[in-house]
Amino acid sequence: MAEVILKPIGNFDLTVEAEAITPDNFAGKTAVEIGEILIWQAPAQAKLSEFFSVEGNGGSSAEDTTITIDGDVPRVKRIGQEMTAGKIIIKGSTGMHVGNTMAGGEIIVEGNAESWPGMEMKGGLLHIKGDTLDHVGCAYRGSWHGMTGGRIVIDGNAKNQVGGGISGGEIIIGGNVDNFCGIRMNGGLIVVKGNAVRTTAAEMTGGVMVVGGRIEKFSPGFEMEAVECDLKFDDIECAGEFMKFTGDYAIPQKGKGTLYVSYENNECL
Amino acid sequence: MAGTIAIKNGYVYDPLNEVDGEVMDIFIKNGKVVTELSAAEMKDAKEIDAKGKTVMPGGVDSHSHVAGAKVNTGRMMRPEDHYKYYQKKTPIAHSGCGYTVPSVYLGGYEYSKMGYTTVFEAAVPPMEARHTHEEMRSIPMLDMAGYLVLGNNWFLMRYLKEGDIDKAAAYVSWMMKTHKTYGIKCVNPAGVENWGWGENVSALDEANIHFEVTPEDIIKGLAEINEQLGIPMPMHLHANNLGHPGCWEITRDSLKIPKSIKAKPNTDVEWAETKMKAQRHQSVYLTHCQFNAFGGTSWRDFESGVKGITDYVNSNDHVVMDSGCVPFGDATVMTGDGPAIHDLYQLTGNKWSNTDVECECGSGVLPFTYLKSNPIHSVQWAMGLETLLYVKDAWKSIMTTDSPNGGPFTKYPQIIAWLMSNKARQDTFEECHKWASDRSGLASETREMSLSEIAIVTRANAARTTGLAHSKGTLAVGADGDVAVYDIDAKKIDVNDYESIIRGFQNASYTIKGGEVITQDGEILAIPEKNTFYSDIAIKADSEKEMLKDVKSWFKYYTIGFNNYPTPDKYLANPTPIKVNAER
Amino acid sequence: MVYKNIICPVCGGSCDDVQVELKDGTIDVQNACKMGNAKFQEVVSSHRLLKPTIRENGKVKDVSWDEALEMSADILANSKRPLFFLGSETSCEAQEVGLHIAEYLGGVADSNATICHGPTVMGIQEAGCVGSTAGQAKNRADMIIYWGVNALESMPRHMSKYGVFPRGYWAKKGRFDRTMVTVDPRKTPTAVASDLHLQLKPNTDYELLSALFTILNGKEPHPSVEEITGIPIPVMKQTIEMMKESNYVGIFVGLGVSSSYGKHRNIEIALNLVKEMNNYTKCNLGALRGHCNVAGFNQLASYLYGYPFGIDFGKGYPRYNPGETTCVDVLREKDVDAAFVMSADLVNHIPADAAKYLADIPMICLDIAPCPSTTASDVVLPGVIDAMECDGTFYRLDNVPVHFEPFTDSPFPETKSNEDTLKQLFAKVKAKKEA
Amino acid sequence: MEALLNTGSTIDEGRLAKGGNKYSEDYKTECAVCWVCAEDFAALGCPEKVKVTSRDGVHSVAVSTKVTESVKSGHVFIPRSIWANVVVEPSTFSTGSPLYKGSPVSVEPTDDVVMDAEEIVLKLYMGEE
Repeated sequence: MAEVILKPIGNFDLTVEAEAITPDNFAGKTAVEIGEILIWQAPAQAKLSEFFSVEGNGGSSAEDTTITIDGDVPRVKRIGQEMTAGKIIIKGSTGMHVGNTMAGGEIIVEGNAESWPGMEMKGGLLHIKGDTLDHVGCAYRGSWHGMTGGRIVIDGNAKNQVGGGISGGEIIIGGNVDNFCGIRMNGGLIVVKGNAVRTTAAEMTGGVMVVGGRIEKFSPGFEMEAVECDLKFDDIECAGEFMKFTGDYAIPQKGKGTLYVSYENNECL
Repeated sequence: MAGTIAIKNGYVYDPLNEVDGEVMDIFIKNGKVVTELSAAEMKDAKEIDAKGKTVMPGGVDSHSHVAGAKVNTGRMMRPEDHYKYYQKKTPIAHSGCGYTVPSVYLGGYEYSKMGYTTVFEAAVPPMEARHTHEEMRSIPMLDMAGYLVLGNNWFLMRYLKEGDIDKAAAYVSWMMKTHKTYGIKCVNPAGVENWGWGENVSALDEANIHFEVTPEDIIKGLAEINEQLGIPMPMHLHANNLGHPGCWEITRDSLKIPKSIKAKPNTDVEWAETKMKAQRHQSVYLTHCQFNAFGGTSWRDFESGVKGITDYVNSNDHVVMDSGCVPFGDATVMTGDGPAIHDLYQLTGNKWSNTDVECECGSGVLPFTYLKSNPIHSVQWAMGLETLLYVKDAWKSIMTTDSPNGGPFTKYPQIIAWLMSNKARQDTFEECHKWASDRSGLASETREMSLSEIAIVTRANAARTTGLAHSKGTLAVGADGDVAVYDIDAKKIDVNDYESIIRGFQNASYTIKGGEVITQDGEILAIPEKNTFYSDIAIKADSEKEMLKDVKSWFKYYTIGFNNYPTPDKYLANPTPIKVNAER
Repeated sequence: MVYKNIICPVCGGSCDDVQVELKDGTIDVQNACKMGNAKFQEVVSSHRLLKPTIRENGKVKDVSWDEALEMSADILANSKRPLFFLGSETSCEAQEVGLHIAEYLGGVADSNATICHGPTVMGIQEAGCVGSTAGQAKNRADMIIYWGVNALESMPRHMSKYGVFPRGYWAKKGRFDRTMVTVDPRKTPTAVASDLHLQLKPNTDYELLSALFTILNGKEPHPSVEEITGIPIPVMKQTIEMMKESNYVGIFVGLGVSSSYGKHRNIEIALNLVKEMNNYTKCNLGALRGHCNVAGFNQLASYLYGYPFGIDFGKGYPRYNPGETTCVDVLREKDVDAAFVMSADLVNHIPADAAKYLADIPMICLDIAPCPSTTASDVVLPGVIDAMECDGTFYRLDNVPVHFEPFTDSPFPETKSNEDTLKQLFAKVKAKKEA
Repeated sequence: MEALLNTGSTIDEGRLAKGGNKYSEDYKTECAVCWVCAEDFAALGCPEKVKVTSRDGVHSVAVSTKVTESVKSGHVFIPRSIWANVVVEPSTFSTGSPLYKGSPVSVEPTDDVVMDAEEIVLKLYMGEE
């Protein structure tokens, strides 16, 4: 597999939009050709080589191409947007929209990622080892259709609107979430291993959500059905006792979603 | 010389002038069609070689939702409609976005690229007329006008209840001037006022709450007023019960109401030298027939009811209608018929916006996607085409999608292909739900429209119906120099290769406005001046004075003052009054 | 000279019945509220900004209009990514030119909506909005709910002109024909004037609305909602019953809903509840818009470019993503390098981190009176007062546009209006860019 | 004391702001004020002035106190103004709109001077001393 190493060298005083950084785009190109690819900073387009040193050629296809970003790029947005195959490793933190609408392949972010990772993702794996902010795997503004496939794994915490409108695929959050995790969820799976602040699974109409920690303020439109033990969703296991709720009943469509909440951490419910 | 051009050797389709595909040259001088250009003029003129191409008058859309409060509600509430569909700015053109509800600049450009040069905004709520005009002013490339929504107006309902048709007419003439609008739009008469209480009406003889007038009273009253005043176009009717299974019957019965009213357009304009009579003779213009032609009694036995309406249209001459075709895909449903959109909300649970306008009317907006896999939608697709193919005389019909209700106007080329090619229709039957063939008659309809008929339903008849054929929808001498040149070889056309029809109509080789090339092969070359038409109706000063006394005394129910109610000229791009002589 | 039917350029109420009498150096105002009257006094006030100024080496000095416009154009033309904050206290006509400049330069354009009812508009984008023009409630409503809004102090004439007191066609007895409910964590004057005050805990609007919706759907809300919101479930049930039994329910929302924790989702569920309530009775929702033309920017930006605020023209076409393309965020993230602020005291209204960065970068401010934003600016262009000194368009709270006419002229020979000023600025920017 | 800060209009805040009097003493008197309930006021030791600090501890502002029945314990109110906005949470949760309602802050008694609006701009935002 061919590896292209990008090292940030440019001036990132204004954020940069680098949706061109994908294995699909790099495949079949030499290091020099990759350096010629245009990316955006504000209304100006500039060569990738003005922002990154480029080492190594792209592979013969996207599958054969790995891109390593060797450093922190918190002000670079849209890395891996629409990628279909291959691999991107970011050895630091990255900006908004990483893996936006990705359809295949793999992105690993070793640091943190800003908001909108994996927006409307269709397939592949997006793994963020640190924390992220809002709208993980979420639908764009006004749309009720978020992530449809693939998997997003966040080892740290996420903030608001995780998995908004998700209808397929899985989101696994190792840490905590804030507001509206699983808002308008209609399919797929969200597992939060840590705590949630409030409005968990609000407006849910389908799919399954699991909260392993404590929910500070419970969503009012859910009804308890049963208690279940040791949940298993293919390769994802959630050990312990869970209260099974259905809802959300505070939505015109009437909820047919399932919300599992750790019994141990939420006895007051 | 500005606005001077020669379009040579094209196959010309100018139905109002009885030109049917003959190879001709079209000359335009100072923006108007002329018989010829002198040698000296030719030297300065731009010359276009249209050999092997189809030449038509600029397209005229007589019913489209492109400007105003509810269209903008659609834009505002649908970022998901815009983010993937956009256009970048160029040195002369603005940027824009939006697929079913494009922003104003983009909308103008897209119409122009298809060879359209005149568009009517289908619904202007009086109190929101300033807004509608503000948007129309910003829409580039197109001459425009708007229809004033009057079918549930308190003042009118009160006059009609009292039987005072003269005052009602005076009110309409004042309102047209006050809000610089062009024709009368009647939406779900009597029903929208009931929607102010969350109700509707469902029969022509059902009086509404409080005002106690029936749909029949309003349709009859407005049609009479329309002809008493001599408004350029017939009353524009969106019939009751729209979108309900079985509504075709009330639609047909509504069309019967103005049968005895004689069309009397009475405008003071110079007429282009067309061979055909370019004045309308109908007293009612039914809009988006498809949505008003539902058969069956429920969604289970839903079927096309189009034939019931087209049979009536075929045997009567006082009706003209547009189709409201459904080309499948994304749409945004928007109408002045608030309760109809509430019904759609109940069916779909989608996002839904509604704006009731005090003392006047209302509106609703809802995103909608027509799917080939959906049985109802598939029948609606077939019905839209039936409304055009079943009407024997193309001069009784106009092609629309009720944009963006059935789908965006950018789908017109696709609809033209279905009208011209039975193969295109049969191929679509293969892809869509079988209800399309089981519940409509379209599958066995073999008619294929000619280019001349397409020219009638996409420009000539839209212009004639709206009373604008003195200058639009024809290339007769004296007409406006608005021309579309399509890369379609009329003599070699193979309708089975319908993709080439779609391509041909999608991006006109040239769109010419006032004798100036404004788009070429989909690229914007110039932003022309544009006109906004409205009916300037002269009535007796005394009648107006009497009427205004009432209006002022009832104005306390508004939240805007009488003095701040009108739409000033500044909101119009080149305000162009069409003089109407009601007094004569 | 007495002028009637003047439109007030203060809040979104756009009262159009103001009467002014201009005498020598004084102005007498009838029908306006306290805020309106104060603004009309600006025409003759002593603190009015009358000369353009620039800041040079920390010192502020008067300059000619031409110099000020030149320097403004320099700042904008040399900026890689300028922010245009096209404030709501001016006309759509001026805002339109501002949008055109932003598009031309590939900048970011935003307005007060973003820090006001932006989340309301975002809620509409998720749910749609079932509403009406203001007169519907006036003529029909027998139940009025003020949710998260202190109408008496933020839009002082709302209750008397539109909401509660006016005698309507059916609501003939005004206040006596209506039940008034206020939902607010504070016991505001509006709450005090109501028949029922639901004093919920801050940041629990979503939970309360969600519980009301659950009740409307015939289900029992989870009991924890009482502790979360501080409102007993029986009171929630009573509220839903009151709504269902009314003939017409008018709900007015304020920043308490859209600016508390939950933001646009609070509005979304309120709108969802309203939509569903229409299966039982007539129910409409509207926002009380604070600034005179804040609704106008939403309308204008939507029709010109497809999005209601927070538009990024960086890639040559409009893009919109609140949190990324909105004023507070691009300032907090230091993602713009110059700013043009028109008819809005932005420095006053944004959190410290954003205000500090705004004060750091080159900034042009167009305004009528000294304020934190003019203090922090590098160039100050004096503003013309809309609806008093020039004509133009505002959209009032219910998105109905009003055309206003002036009763006096611009005090500046150099400009007729803010629209005029911006057109002059645009010409200079173009000349510099295309040189 | 930890509290949730509500900001919003008051009629006189509106009158003074719309009248272009943001640099007046009246404006400071109206707006540089933290409203607290009697219970919290007592718990704070009945201070004339309090220092309100943002959640992240980075920004703080001194304002006068006012005892009111309109807010409940644990909640404070400052009229919409530059004083309030110094301590309002700047995160917008990806909405563009800061937390003007229900922002977490801490409130403690102080002897710091209450700055006027211009001083805040010059000292806190423009870094002049």
